[in-house]
Amino acid sequence: MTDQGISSLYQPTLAEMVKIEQLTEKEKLFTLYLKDGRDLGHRAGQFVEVSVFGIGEAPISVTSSPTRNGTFELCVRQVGDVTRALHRLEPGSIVGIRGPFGNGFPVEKMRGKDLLFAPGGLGLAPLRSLIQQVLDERESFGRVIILYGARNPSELLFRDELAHWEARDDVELYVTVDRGDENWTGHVGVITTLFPEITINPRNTIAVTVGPPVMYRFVLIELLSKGIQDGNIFLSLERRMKCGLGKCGHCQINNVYVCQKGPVFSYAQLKELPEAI
Amino acid sequence: MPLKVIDKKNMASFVTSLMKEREVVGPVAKDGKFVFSPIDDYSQLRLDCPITLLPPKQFFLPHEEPILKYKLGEAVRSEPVIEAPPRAIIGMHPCDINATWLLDLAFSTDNLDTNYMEKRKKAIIIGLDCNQPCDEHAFCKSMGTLTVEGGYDLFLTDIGDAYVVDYGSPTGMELLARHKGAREATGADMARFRAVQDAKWPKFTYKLEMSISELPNLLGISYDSPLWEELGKKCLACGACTLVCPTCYCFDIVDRLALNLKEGQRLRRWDSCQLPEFATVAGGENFRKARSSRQRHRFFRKGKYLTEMFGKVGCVGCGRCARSCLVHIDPVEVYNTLKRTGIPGGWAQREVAAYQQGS
Amino acid sequence: MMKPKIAIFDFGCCEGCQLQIVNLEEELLDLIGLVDVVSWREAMTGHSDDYDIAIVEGSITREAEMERLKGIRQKAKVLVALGACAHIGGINCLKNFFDMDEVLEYVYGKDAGHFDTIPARPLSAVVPVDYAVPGCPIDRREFLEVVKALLLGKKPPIPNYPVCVECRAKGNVCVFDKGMTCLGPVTRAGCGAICPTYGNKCEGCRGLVDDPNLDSHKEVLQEHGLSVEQILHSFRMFDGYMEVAR
Amino acid sequence: MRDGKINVHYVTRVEGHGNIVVDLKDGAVKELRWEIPEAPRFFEAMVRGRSYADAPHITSRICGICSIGHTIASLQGIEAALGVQPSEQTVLLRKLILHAETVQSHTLHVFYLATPDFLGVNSVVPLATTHREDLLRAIRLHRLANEWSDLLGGRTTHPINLVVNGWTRLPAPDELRGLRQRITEAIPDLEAWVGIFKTLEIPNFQRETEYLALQRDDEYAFYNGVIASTDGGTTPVPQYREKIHEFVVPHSTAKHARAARESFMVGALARFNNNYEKLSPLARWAAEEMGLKPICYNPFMNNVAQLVEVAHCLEDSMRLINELLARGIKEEDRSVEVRGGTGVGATEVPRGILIHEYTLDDQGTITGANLIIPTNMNHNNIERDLKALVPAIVGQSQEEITLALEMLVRAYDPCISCSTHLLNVRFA
Ligand SMILES: Cc1cc2nc3c(=O)[nH]c(=O)nc-3n(C[C@H](O)[C@H](O)[C@H](O)COP(=O)(O)OP(=O)(O)OC[C@H]3O[C@@H](n4cnc5c(N)ncnc54)[C@H](O)[C@@H]3O)c2cc1C
Ligand code: SF4
Ligand code: SF4
Ligand code: SF4
Repeated sequence: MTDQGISSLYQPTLAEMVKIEQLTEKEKLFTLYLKDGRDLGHRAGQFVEVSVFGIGEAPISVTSSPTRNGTFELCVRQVGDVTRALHRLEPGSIVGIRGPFGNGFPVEKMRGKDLLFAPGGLGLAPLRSLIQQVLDERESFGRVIILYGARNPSELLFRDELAHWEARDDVELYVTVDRGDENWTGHVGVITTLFPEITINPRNTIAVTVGPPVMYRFVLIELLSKGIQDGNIFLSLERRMKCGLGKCGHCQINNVYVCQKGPVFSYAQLKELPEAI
Repeated sequence: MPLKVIDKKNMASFVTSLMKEREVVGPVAKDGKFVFSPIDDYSQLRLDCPITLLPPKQFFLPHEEPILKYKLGEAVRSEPVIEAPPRAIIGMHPCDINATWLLDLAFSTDNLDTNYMEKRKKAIIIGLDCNQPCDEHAFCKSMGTLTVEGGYDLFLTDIGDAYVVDYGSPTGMELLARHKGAREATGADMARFRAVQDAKWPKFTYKLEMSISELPNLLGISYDSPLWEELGKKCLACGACTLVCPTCYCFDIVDRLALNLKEGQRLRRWDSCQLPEFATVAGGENFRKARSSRQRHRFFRKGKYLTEMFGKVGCVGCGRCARSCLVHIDPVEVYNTLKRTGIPGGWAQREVAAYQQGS
Repeated sequence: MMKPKIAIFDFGCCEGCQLQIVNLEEELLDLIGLVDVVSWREAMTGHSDDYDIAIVEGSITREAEMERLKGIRQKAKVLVALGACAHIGGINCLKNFFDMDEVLEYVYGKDAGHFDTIPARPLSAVVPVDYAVPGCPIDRREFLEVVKALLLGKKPPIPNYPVCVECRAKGNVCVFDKGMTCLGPVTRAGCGAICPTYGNKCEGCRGLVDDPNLDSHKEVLQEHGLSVEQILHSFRMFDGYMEVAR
Repeated sequence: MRDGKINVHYVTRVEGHGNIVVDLKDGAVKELRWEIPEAPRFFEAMVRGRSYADAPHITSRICGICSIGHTIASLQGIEAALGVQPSEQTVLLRKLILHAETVQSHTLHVFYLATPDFLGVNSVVPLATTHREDLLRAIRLHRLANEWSDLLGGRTTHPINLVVNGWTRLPAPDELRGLRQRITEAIPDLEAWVGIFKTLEIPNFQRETEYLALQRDDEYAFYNGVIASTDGGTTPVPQYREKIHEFVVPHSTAKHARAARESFMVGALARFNNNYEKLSPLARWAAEEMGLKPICYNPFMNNVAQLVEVAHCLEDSMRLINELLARGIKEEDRSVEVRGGTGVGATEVPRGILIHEYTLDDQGTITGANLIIPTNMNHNNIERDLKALVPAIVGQSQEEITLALEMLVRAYDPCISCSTHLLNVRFA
């Protein structure tokens, strides 16, 4: 609120870092809570605008499940000003949070269906919120297949959780790396090389893939060739974003503001948006 | 309430009385051209101005404005900044009034942007009709923006030695009622008013070779037109077209710390989809790297996207972009070229033709 | 926060950019509270070789200067080029279009033998440069923003769009409309389009943007009456070290 | 210290690089050199082939401190070559911005670079704690001068809008009125510093020499005039070669000069000695307060003369502004008819007479240039002053001697960057 009592959409809520965990060389996992005592109240696949005051704001997906309240988690790769500044913070630091923004994954549509998740690299961060929710409400979904690809073993995120999923017999987890190292005994190859290993029922499967733009082109081909319908394939898109409110124009793809109508889109929608991928 | 009239000799007192209660902004001369600027004396006001270099959007969406201030340290504090002084903007032409209307929609639909809306709410808009085209670049008549249906508080028409004044809001009505210099229009005034209006319309020409309702579809089928490549070759990516555009409102947000590194501001400032890094994300991926794709985006926004979002045309035909483009990219020419080189009749008729051929 | 140690050096130049730092007045005092200036010949006596950030003004115009610059580079963690001379070679490169011996003789006559000179070049032609504060002279505000960014671990906010952006946003009358020609459409912004704002053309002192549309700009210049020769001369004023001026 | 070498490698707190080399033997000076190793930049050679219109903007880059002076001398030289008479308004405004530079440069030098010597510290920074109020007054004056040139020329250094035969942007009357107001408010700051200088101990060292400065009948000459000498006689600017002779010395990339005697001095003290009568009342008051009287042969008093000139410039600027406002500011035609020819311009910049000479061909392309920079004219005098000073202080410690020599050099306020852009003797 300003002195005149006018509220502003650009005013962040303060949040405190309670835990910071180094996941890989470039990624850290931050656990936060809102200082005003509210729950973030997000849906899986939504994002927040995180402020490091004095440096700037960046859109970051909430990586924790909506089903787990109190705190929330952000997994951040250090690439530029804001993300580097986040990496310099210590527990107890204060940041600003606006949001949650965006549509999130269509969880209701997924209930009762087999799910095929194909995250690449940092794409696991947004998908993890959905995977956690699905596992927390395991009984209302069919098969859960996860195909996860990273560039090399040291870039694999959430290793403990991967091990946990691996151990569950109601999750089919396949992990691959583009290039292995001396200790790596698992699958080697880009993520698309995992697809021949699985068979699915295309009529009853919803697929979600999140990763860098180059990956989408190839993963889509695999998903389509498995017979999954355009409307049942979902992607989460990254764009430059400043406001998160559908105003600043940066995230626009053709006539769609990603922060409003996205970041999650079905492939059927994207076919109408030639600028998308 | 019948139309009122303010004689030109009474305009000074009208404007001066407005200046007592609020900042008054209007066209003033600059280097042989005109700009909207706050005035401190009626004599600076140039209501005879054909068109200003920049549109009046800067008074609602300033080139750079603080939106947040904060203090760092033990107890981080931040609070929004909204600067909205009471203002009157006088001398806005129909194109700019229509454009402002579109901006109002953009900043109030879905998420209400109080930084814009507060400034807008505290502004009185006094429009002024164009009795002839400002210059050869104007194509407002084609865009349907030579007339206004609303979006103003008062609207003036120059009938020689007086202005006929229409009101478009209770604020305007009240303002008019308060001003002693405003008198009832006489029969003679009304006759002149009608004569001015009758004479005006033919002085403007239709420049688009299509109706504007056709524009979104024309663009829809022109996504892959070779024209975009041509524009990309010429375009300097200097952003002039979007900066001077009354309906462009994209912005950037940056933080600026004071030199003590303890307190700072978050600012928003104009940005432009024509600049190379507008759509660049971390990792270096640029979703609109080619100048051609940026030019296309601009014309799609003006001619299609904004219309689809807000139901109002995104280009008001003021011609500012064409006037300021050093390589002569002109929307009239762009749309007409698409029309001429595209499939005759546009999308719908192509469908019909295809159907008739039985394919 | 540890105060970073800053050293300021100069090579062949007019020292106008250092002067802009002095011209920060009160803000210079604030700045000195945030950093530790350990060497600055123009403003203080005393010198130390222990510094984190070297701010270097001027272009390299003599053999011996290359070694001196390499020494600075070795000691500094961050090297900032200050001003057009250091950043792009600047005005000094005008002499590169003459024969060096001839230039020496023209200026020193029969005594030319006492002196040496090589074609002028920016720092980056000799050592890696981390950041540049462009301009002839630099803009004081921008200099402060760059220093703040370095203190905060941010990328210094030097724009990568042309001067026209700032010029149009200011509501200036374009100097092309006044019968002049301008390098604004291809020159890096950040100066606030100060030259057109003061009624003159942009002379390109801040160097080119990353991806200038030079072909199209040249057509514009020609359309406004410049010959190919005159176009070259326009770019040589400050951008003489670059491809575009040759 | 009666034997040994002193080698000041880079005198600090001056503009540009200069070294002092002294070799003492039995208390006598065996060798003394004032060396200029600064990289030469060859402006005279560089302007050849460029359009006449480019000269002011190129030569402005000779020196960051007196860029306005270079611009003006260059404009005068070009205008003389083209046979153009700039309007009265143009000249009044040029005089006004030249005053801004004089105040800018003198305050910078007196307050930031020289005062630390008199107060026994190594830079202006410690004064922020010990003499905060005085320093803030100094900063206010310096900032006024900067904002004054910002207002008129677009920025403090390398002015933008001064062009041949006019200005590309004129100040608005309101801006001029605001400036006048600020100048009025600055006078107490100047008076306070006159009070401070009154109490400082300025070394008493005298060496008789010749002083050259521009002179006019109607005002204390800055913008233009004839070359006057304290030894008597005047020389019209175009005949400057008859008065000023330059020569190369091996230890310096800057040239040396002499006139009638073996060396001469230009700058604030030279102007003061030649033109005392024309100073404004405030300036005369300041001179009297600080005990400066013509003809003064003590080079250390150059700092005091600079402060006197600051007073003059402030007061004279109010006169200029009043005149400009009374005439009204008008847009004027700047067009010129291009023709070939040679022209000389001379103006008083903070450090003395600055001369720009150009030859143009019929298309207005520069074919030759000759620039004579005031610090060059002083180098010879500096070296001779140093030689004269050493025997008087030879009984002191090496540090004390070094400091005294450095202070002497700094008193001249040498602008070494400027002076390494030499003339060509063989004028094309
Ligand atoms: C919906 C959404 C969700 C996201 N979720 C996550 C997430 O969960 N985790 C995560 O780590 N990231 C996520 N991102 C990406 C994240 O927002 C960016 O990495 C972040 O904004 C970078 O900000 P920064 O200030 O650190 O980098 P910046 O300093 O803005 O830039 C970083 C790098 O990007 C490039 N770059 C940026 N701006 C420019 C420019 N103007 N010109 C050229 N290059 C430029 C440069 O290479 C630069 O080094 C998400 C993005 C979106 C849109
Ligand atoms: S860039 Fe210009 S102002 Fe800076 S030092 Fe070089 S010549 Fe002087
Ligand atoms: S004056 Fe120069 S910088 Fe300004 S808009 Fe015109 S071309 Fe661009
Ligand atoms: S407008 Fe051009 S020449 Fe002037 S300061 Fe800016 S970049 Fe330099």
